This record gives sequence, structure tokens and C-alpha cells, in this order.
Amino acid sequence: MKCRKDKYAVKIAILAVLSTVLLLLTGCWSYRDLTEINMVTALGVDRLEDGKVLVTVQVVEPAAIQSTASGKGKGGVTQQKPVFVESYEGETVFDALTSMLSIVDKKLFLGTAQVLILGEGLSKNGINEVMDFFQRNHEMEYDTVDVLVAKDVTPKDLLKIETDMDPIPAMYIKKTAENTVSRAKVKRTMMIDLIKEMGNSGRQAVIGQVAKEGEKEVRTEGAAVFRDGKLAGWLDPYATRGYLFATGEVKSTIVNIPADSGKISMEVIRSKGKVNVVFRNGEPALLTIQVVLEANVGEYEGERKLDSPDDLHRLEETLGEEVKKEIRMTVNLAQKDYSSDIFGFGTQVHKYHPQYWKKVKDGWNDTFSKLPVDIKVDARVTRTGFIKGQIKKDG
Amino acid sequence: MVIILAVFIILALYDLPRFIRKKEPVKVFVVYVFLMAASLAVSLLLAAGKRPASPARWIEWILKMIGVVK
Amino acid sequence: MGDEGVFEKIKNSNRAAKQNINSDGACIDENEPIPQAIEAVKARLGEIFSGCSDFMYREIVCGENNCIKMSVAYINGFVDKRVLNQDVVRPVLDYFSNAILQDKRNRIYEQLKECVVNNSDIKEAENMRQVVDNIVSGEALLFIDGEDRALVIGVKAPQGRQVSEPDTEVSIRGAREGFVENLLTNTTLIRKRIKNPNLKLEIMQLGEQTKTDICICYIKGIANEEIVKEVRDRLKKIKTDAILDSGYIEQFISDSRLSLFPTVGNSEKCDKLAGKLLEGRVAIFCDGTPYVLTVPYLYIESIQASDDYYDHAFFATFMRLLRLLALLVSNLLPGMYVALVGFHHTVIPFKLMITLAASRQGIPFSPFTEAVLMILAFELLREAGVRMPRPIGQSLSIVGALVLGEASVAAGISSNLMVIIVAITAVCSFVVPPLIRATMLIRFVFLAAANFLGFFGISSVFVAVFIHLCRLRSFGIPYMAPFSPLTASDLKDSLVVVPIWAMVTRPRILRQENVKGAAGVKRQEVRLKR
Amino acid sequence: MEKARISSIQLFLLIIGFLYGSTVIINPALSAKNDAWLAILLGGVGGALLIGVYASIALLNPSKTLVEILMDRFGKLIGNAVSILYIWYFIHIASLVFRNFGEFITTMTFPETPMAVVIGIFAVLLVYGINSGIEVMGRTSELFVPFIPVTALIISLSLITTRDFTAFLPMLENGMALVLNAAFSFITFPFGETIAFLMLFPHLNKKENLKKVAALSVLFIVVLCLFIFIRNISVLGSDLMYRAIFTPHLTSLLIPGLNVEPLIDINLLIGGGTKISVCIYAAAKALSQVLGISDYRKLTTAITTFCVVLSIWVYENVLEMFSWAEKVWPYYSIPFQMVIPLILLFLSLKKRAEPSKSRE
Repeated sequence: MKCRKDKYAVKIAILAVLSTVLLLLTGCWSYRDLTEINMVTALGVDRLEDGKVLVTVQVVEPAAIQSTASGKGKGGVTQQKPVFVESYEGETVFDALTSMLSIVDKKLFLGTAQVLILGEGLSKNGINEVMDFFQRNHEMEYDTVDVLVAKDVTPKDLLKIETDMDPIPAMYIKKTAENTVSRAKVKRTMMIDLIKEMGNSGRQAVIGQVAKEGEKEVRTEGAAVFRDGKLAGWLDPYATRGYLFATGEVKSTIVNIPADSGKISMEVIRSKGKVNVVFRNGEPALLTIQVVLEANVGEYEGERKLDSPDDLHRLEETLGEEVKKEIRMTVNLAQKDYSSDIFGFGTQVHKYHPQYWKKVKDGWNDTFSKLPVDIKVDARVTRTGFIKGQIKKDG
Repeated sequence: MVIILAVFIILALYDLPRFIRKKEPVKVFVVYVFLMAASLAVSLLLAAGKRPASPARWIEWILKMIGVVK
Repeated sequence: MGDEGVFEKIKNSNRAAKQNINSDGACIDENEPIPQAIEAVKARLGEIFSGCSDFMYREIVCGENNCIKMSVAYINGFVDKRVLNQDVVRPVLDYFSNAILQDKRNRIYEQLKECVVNNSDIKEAENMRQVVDNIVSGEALLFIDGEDRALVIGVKAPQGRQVSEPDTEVSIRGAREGFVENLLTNTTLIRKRIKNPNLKLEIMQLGEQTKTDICICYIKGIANEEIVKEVRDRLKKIKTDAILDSGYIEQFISDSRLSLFPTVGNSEKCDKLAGKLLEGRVAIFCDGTPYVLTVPYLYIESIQASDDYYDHAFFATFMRLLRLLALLVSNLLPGMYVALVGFHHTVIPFKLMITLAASRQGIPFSPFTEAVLMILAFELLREAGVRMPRPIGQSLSIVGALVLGEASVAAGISSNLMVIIVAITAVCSFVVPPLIRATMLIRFVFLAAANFLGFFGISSVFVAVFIHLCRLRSFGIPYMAPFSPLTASDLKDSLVVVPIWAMVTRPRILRQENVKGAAGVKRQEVRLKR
Repeated sequence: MEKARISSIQLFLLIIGFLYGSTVIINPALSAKNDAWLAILLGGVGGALLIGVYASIALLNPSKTLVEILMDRFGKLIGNAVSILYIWYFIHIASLVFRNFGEFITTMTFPETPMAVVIGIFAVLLVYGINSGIEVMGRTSELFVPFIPVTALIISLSLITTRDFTAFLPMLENGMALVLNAAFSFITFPFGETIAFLMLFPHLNKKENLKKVAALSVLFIVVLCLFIFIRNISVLGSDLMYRAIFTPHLTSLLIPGLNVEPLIDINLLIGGGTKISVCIYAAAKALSQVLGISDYRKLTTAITTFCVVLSIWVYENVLEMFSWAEKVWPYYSIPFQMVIPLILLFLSLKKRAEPSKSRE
């Protein structure tokens, strides 16, 4: 009994000494208190004339956010600004971010980044190089960062806006991009999508576009088309929607169709898009785009009455034509102007005709530009809202 | 360096008195001391920045000699 | 009896044990005979009980020519004097008042035993040792001149408080009866619930000085004989001066004496104990304490409550899971917070992160220090609440609420969130009373690990704790049963509780073999499980 | 000899934990890119055969550990020599898993923490587990290993919306040779290493279940790997999956609105922990049997210390770890995992045939 107790005592003593020694001698390496980091909410990357990278960060001040959120009328105390924006240039993104520590007080933490804005200059030079850093860094959250390309404005200027809608401008920009769910006029690209598209030789990247609108607001509309990581051109909002229809990324949107003397807004509530490549004799002969969509009548300013199924069939046809027109416009842009397979036809070729793909892999965009495209839109109108026809005085 | 020594001393203090008390046969001591000494030597070399060629390399070399691996 | 008295007693006994002196003033041999002459008895007893003012010795002289000499010895206040007079002294005087000493002496003894004394609880003492033992246990001893035997008459006065509802284990449904300090009352309470001769109660005495009655209780045929034997053996091995509470026994018979986790259960509730007995557990009663021990005690029992069996099974299951959650939260929450704030910023959702950072702004301490301080403050308050006289309770809670809740935040010493976290942790720790002590200490270990290596530290400690739990055994039964080793049929009363009518087999894990034989007999019958 | 017994389900879970072990970090089958599913299937079949061989050896030599079997079949001298080689092999496996684990933690969460500390703490934990004996290891695995499929399922379910189920096309793009190569690596990487279980099999309480348990666990792990592979490729796409260092971790990062990084960490702790403890247990047990020491526990600390040092010593950088695991490991393992066991099986069969003849 006595011996056993001794053994325990010795064991405990040794374990205690061991752990204290370990704890004392080592300390905490990766420990970093929340108050000792600068939470980066938005990143802007641009390339300067001399080839250096200009990185802009927007950093949030949590205390200021809290006070603006909780006590708006707490006057008297000078309000701290909720965010600050700093820029720094460096050879690489990482270099710039680290060098920036010479002007900011705490380490920059990228895990909270909501938006990554790529400058036009950078995009024209190629984005693949700078994206490497964002993949490699362990703090980045691939699935929460919205990637946007700034048009006609530098990322730095864009991040400096102070909007009234949200204390954090980055959140404001992110939310305008999120509205794509109900608008479908901007391409929303999360970082993970971009990374996947960049690695996929059968599909070129398309990134949403953001521009400055006045002093305090941004406009998130349209998209930038890339070819092999380099900016090839822009899509206007309607072409963007054509692109989204074709790739099946439309969640809901409003399509205006002309009718008689008035206008009709059709609310697309469901849409599926599929691209395919038809092979003949081992060679691709035809590219097809099939879209099936379901819509409601959202607003009807037309003259003709709307109470028979035939009226709806007529609307379906017009809607289909309208959507087709938009897709056609996008296809033309992609084939003729930008020569970039943004729809992912190449992926289809890669998946189902790997032998042929090996031959054309490098020149696929040129092959793509020359192929005829067949677009089929099958629109269905199911509901008309609360009422059937429009107001008629004599009804 | 000091930390490594400290850890090894603690480990030895943890085990050896137990062995002595229980009057273990000599072979236990020999094997124990051999393994610990080897570990200590390697870890001191590593800490000093003089990394000896690792077993992974030896194995690769042997396999290359035989000609299985290019 | 005041606490100081107890303390003195322990101190004395310890000292005695150390010096290895038998502190019996007079040394009594194991087989010292009872002197035949009543004067010698008187002298001997007077010697043994010298200085004991509560020792009473009453001589009775009766019969013709005062030929019959008897004496009664007892401890004053321990026996019910009214009963003693009524059952012993009066009948003796009446019966022998005119008796002539014509019979042989042993006839007196026989007569006394068989037809005079009105008490049903009569034993015999054969030697001086037994005599003294019985006197100090509160029996009255009747000596007859010329006999080397003495009658032990059970006239112990019922003592202690009334049976009442236990304070520590409150239940919404179920019996309000709790155990009291008196061993006999307690065993009766159990016998009342299990009216079956198979309910065995084995009495033994422990403690060199205190001679405390200990009673092993089990149901023959349900309890595993090996466990009963093991309990008996372990109790017999106890060599100590004093057993003042079942807690003493618990520490002696625990499998793993250094483990923070209890491997011996205790309960104050009769219905709960009856349930445990019927599951095949062994109970250990200890005189002088309302807490009855049960073995084997498994981890799962700490999240079981007697209400579970009286309530709807779904509700009971929900409560079980809730308790498990509370257990996890009370262990892990402060550590998790420290890990999140210190290491794993990516895990925190963005908006929460802003709130967190804002609440931490301007706090001079690291989250670890903050957490330790707040938890210590809380534990202090809790301990103070237990120890101090009740009337002061109110002021303490005001101080606690103000200091902890308001002032520390206002003064910028701790963050709002930390107050919330400590509060949640505290509430959760009260949900699982048997593990409060373990939780309290392990919480700090988790905190330190989290501060050192974040989630990796936490999960390391978590795994270590579980290895430890898997290592533990309670009277041979693996502590983490029925999860590991997996005993499928016992899962019915683990994280889920099946309705009482579906619990057709007894816990298999408690008796490795013969489970079907025991339960199979009355399989269809709905058996009271607890 | 320890009288400890483990049940069939405990062995099943131990094998699963062992096989899953570091496969959660490095899955050699992934070198076949989008044909990895084929490599997993082929490797699984091969692995099942190998484990079948090991189980047969154990059944032909009941209640004997690998060392005792080697002594019986090869004689004392050669048996000792081969046993010592095996001890080295087990130590090597354990240290490789230690290294994988350390690399994972330092890359993913604690870039500033020295790897030795992470590994060291893990080692202390495991020594505690191993010294508790095989029974406790079995019981602990019973509590923890079920976490592995559960977390895999949770992560998959939360990613169900972001999937492209045709991502594994085209088939056999890079040729069959690559697939076969990957399949072979997959056999040697998790499956062949179960040779360490030959030190554990004698503890199984119901010997007749041995083959069933082995077969079931291989089936389970193949299904689990396939499941995880399909999840990863359909979420990440083949290019990113191939480029990522710790694929499942990356996948788990993509759960919308939630970050369950710690879940993967604990998976690794469980799987890797099981694997390392089985290996160190096997090594310690083998060493104690070779030397004739009564209790393996005396040697665990020393062996674990050596493993920790070896794990830091063995590779210079993370890419060496990956390329070595893919290129050298399979060939290095052949004698240990295939040649010697097959010889043992042959000799054991012969031995069983002999006495019946001599009796006639």
C-alpha cells in the first residue's frame, strides 16, 4: 500500500514538473488575441505601371461598429470611423501586405475578408499570379469572399467610399453583389468558383463587375470576361444575364418583354441552363444551349386582355424569344469579340470526348469561336399574380 | 537545446527510478538507454542545425542500389 | 454536535493512530470473561467507564432476603429510560419480589430471558468485550449475580430527525422520503419498498474508535455475487480509527483513488436507491449519515435522474440529452471561448467576431486570465454560499450579482461576454451534480490547454479524459459501460430512455453472466425498475 | 502475456481507425486524379486480399503474435532478425503518421508553433493510452472511431447543394498505368500496414470472427474513401483536389456559412491516434517478446520518444513527405507487407499439413 502511494506521488510530481516546465519554457506561439488583429473586410489588388502590386485593405474597427449599431444618438463623444483604408505597394501581394505593417498598428487578419476587388490594370495583365497567394494562405475563406473587378475606377478609390447604408463599406459592396440572386444582372463569383474556373481549361472565368456611382455608392452590374486569366472584355447587364441563363445560374430575375403598345415584366422564378457539344465524325459540329425557365407575370401594361391560356402561350413565346436574344448577344460577344469559352463547352468536350480534347486543348477558344451555336429556350408562364387581367373601366 | 535536455531528463527521471525499484533485468536498461540515447543524439544534432542523413534517404538509397526506384 | 467537536475527534483519533496507542483507557482483551460476582462486574465497569459521566449503573436487589442481585448498565440518554423501566426494571421487581432462591441460579437467567423481560430484542453477551461494545452502542446490559453471561436488551431510544425530503436531491415526481442518520430507519425505508426476503442486509462494524455500523444491502439473485463479495472484502480491509460519514468509506473502497470521477455513487433518496438495488447494484449504508453508497457506479449514472423513469420516455430522453449537453458545455465552454478568441478566428462568423472584438476592447487581461478570474470569483461565491449561515445568503447574492455582473464589466476588468459565459457554465455545471467536482477542476485544464494550443489542446485533453474514463473501472465494471464495451441491450437506459414497459431485461453489464436466467422468468411482467 | 481481451466490434473499429488514420490527410489513390475512385476500388480489393492473408496467418497460428510466428517458422536466428526489421518498420510507420499529423496541424492552424511541440503533446497523450493496455485502447476506439464516419457524413450533407456529380469524368484520361500505380500505393499505404495487427489478433475474444471483421472493415473503409472522394471531387473539381495539400480539410472549409475545421482536426486526432498507438503497441510488444521482457509497457516511453525524434528527422520538408509516400514507400513496403507474410502463410500451411501426415 505504502509503495503504491509513493509511486503515485512521484508520478504526479513528475507530470506536474513536466507540464510546468513545458508551459514555462515554451509559451504560446500562434496565440493572437482578437484585439490584437486588424480585421480586413475588403481587399483591393491592382497592378501599377511599373509592375508592382498595389494592395488596398479596408479594416474594420469593431468598437466603432458596436457604438454605431447600438447607440446612434449617444452624441458628445467624437465618433470613431468604423473602417479605415490603407494601401501599400510591393513586389507580390504577400510582400505588400507584410510591408503594410509599417503603417498599420496590428497584424492584418484576412479571414474576415468579404470582398476582393481586382483592378482593371491587374486584370489586363493577368490575375493568375496574384490569386496564388489567396489559395496558399491558411486564413483565407474561399467560400465567403466575393471577387469583383472594378471598372473605370481603382480598387483603392472604390474601397474608400463611405456609404450610409452599412457602416462597413465592404459589407455594402458584398450585399449588392448578393442581390444578384434576385436580379441576375451581375455575375457573382466567390473565390472558390474563381479558383475552380482558373484551373479548368475548358471554361474561362467570368467575374462580376463593380463601378463607382457618385461619391457614396457603387453599382454592381455586368461582368468581366477573362481569357486565360487575362481580361478580355466586359459584358453589359443584359449580356451578363444571357450568360447566366446559358449556364443555369439565374435564380430569379425580371425580363421585360414588349407587348402591343405597353410593356410586360415577366418574373423568372426558376431557370435551368445546359450547354452541350454535338459531335459528328469525331469533330464538334454544333454547340447547343438549352434553357428551360418558368416565369410569372409580374407587371402587365399591355393592351390586350389576359384571361385565356392562349394569352399566356403567346407570352411564353415572346419571353423565350427575348431570352434567346440576350443569350445570342452574349454568345456573339464571347465568340467574335472576346474569343473566350465562358460557357464551359470545353468542359463538356473534356468530359465526354477526352481523346479529341487532348488535341484541341490549347487552341480550344479559337475552335469555339468558329462553331455554330444553337439556342433553345423553353419558357413557361404559370401564374399571373393576384389578378388576371388589367383594370378596364367598362370591364 | 536546453529544452530538449530538460525533456529527456524528465523522461528518464520518470522511467528509470521505476526500473531500479522494480529491479528490472539489465536488458531493459540497455534497450531503454540505447533508444533514448539515439533519440537524444539525433535531436541534439537537429537542434544544432546539423541534420544527419535521414532513414528515408538511406532507404531510398538502398532501393536505388537494388534498382527498384529510379 | 458542532463541527468543532467532530474536528477534535478526528484530530485526536489521528494522533492516537500515529502514536499507535490504544486509547481505550482500560485495555480489554478479546476474551476477557464476565466476572460472576456482581461486585466484580461493577468494579470492572467502573474502571472501564471511569470519567464517563453518562455511564449509568443501577443495581437491583430483590427476592426474599435480597437474595437475587442484578444490575443494569447503560449509557444515559442513549436508551429510552421509560421503556427500560417498563420492560425490564418493573417486571423484574414484580416477578422476583417474592421469589425464593430455591432454583438454581441459571434458572433465574432463563426465566429472565424467557418470561420476565418484556422486550423482544434480546441478545446475549458472553465476554467483557461484547459487554462494552453493546453498552457503547446504546443497549442496556442486565447482569445477574453469579452468571458469566449478560443479557443485552435493545432499548435504544429512537434518535435523530424525522424522515423528511432530502435537500440535495430534489425531484418533481417521486417519493419525498429521504434517508436519515439512523441506520435502522434507513434499512426499514428500503425494506418498505422491496418486500422480499431476498433483500439481504449484512451488518458489520468499522472504525476502531467509532465502531460505526455499516450495512451491505443487495438483492440476492439480482446482484452479482462477485461484486457483493468484492464489496465485503474491500470493507473488511478498511483499517481506520473513525468512520464519520459514508464519504470515508467511499474513499477507502474506490477503485481509482486519485481519479476525479466518482466510482462510488451516493444517494439520499429511498426510491432511487431501491431502483439501484433492483438493477443489481449493491448499497452500503452507514450509520450516522443519510448518504447511502451504491456500487458499481458507472459514468452514465451521473446523467440519470430518478424522474427519468417516472416521466414520459420521450421527455426523459430529451432531459438526458440536455444533461449531456450541459455537461459538455460546463466543461468546455470557457476553453472554447479562449480558443476561439486566441487562435481560431476563422471559425467565428464575421458578425459575431465584430461583437467579440468590440466586447474585448480595452480589457487589460488576456481571455485566459479573465476566464480564470471570473470562474474563481464564481466558485468563491458558491463556496461562501454553502458555508455561511443562511440569513446572510441574501446579501451575498446581491454582492455576487453586483460585483460579477455589473461592476466588473463597468470597470473594464472583464467583458460582457465573459460574464455570460461564466454564468452559462455555472448553470450547466449544476445540472449534473455528481460530476460538479470533476467538472470544476477539469474546466481549468481545458482552459489552460485552450490557451496553449487552441482546439488542438482542447481535443487532446478531451481524448486524454476519455482514455482515463475508459481506464477506470468500478468494482470490475468498465466505467464507460454500456458504451464501451458496447452492450447493446443496456443502451435502453443510457442516452435514451425507453419506456418502463420496454425495459424487460436487467442491466446486463452488471452481471456478465446469467442475465437471461434472472430476468427471463418473468419476462412479460412489468417490473418496477426504479 | 497480457490476458486482455478485445471484442470483435472493438477490433473492427480499431482497424477502421487504423486504415483511416492518415489517409484522411494523404490518400495515395488521389495521385490518379479523377480516376482515383477506380484506384480506390482496385486498391480495396488488393487490400482485402492482403488482410485476408494476415488473418489466415493468425488463424493458422492461433494465439501467437507475429514475433512468435516468425520464431516458429523461421527459427530463432532468422526469426529474431526479421522481427527486429519489423520493429523498425512499425516504428517507422508510427513516426510517419506523427509527421503527417504535425505537418497538418502546423500548416492549417498553428503556423508559428514548432512541429516538435505539437507532435510531443500528441505523443504524451498516446503513451498514456498505450500504457493503459490493449483493452483500454479498444474501449477508447469504441467511443471515438464512430466520430469519423459521422463527421464525414455531416460535412457531406452540409455541402450537398454545391456539387457537380460529373466531376470525375472523363474516365481514364491519364491512362491505366497511373491508376494501377495509385492502386498499388493505396494497397501499401493503409491496407498493407495492417500487418501490425498481427501483434493484436491474439487478443480477439472470438477468433472465428477474425476474417469477417477484417473483411467488413476493409469494405467499410473502401466505401468511406469512395464516399469522401466523390464528395471532394464534386465539390472541389479534379484540378483543385489534386493541387490541395490536405484535401478533406479544404472541402470542409467550403461549407457555406460555417467553418468546421476543428471537426477535421479531431478526426485526424482519432484516426492518427489509433494508427500510431497500434503501431507503437506492436513495436513495443514485439521488442519485449524478442528480448523476453515481461511487460511491453516498460518500453513504450523510449519507443515513442524515438518515434517523435524520427518523425522530425525523417523528412526535410512537406513536399519530400508527399513524394516519398508516393514513390519510395510502396517498394520499401513490399518485403514487409507481402513477401514475408506470403512466406509465412506458405510455411504455416505446410506445417498444418505435416502433422496430419506424420500421424497417419
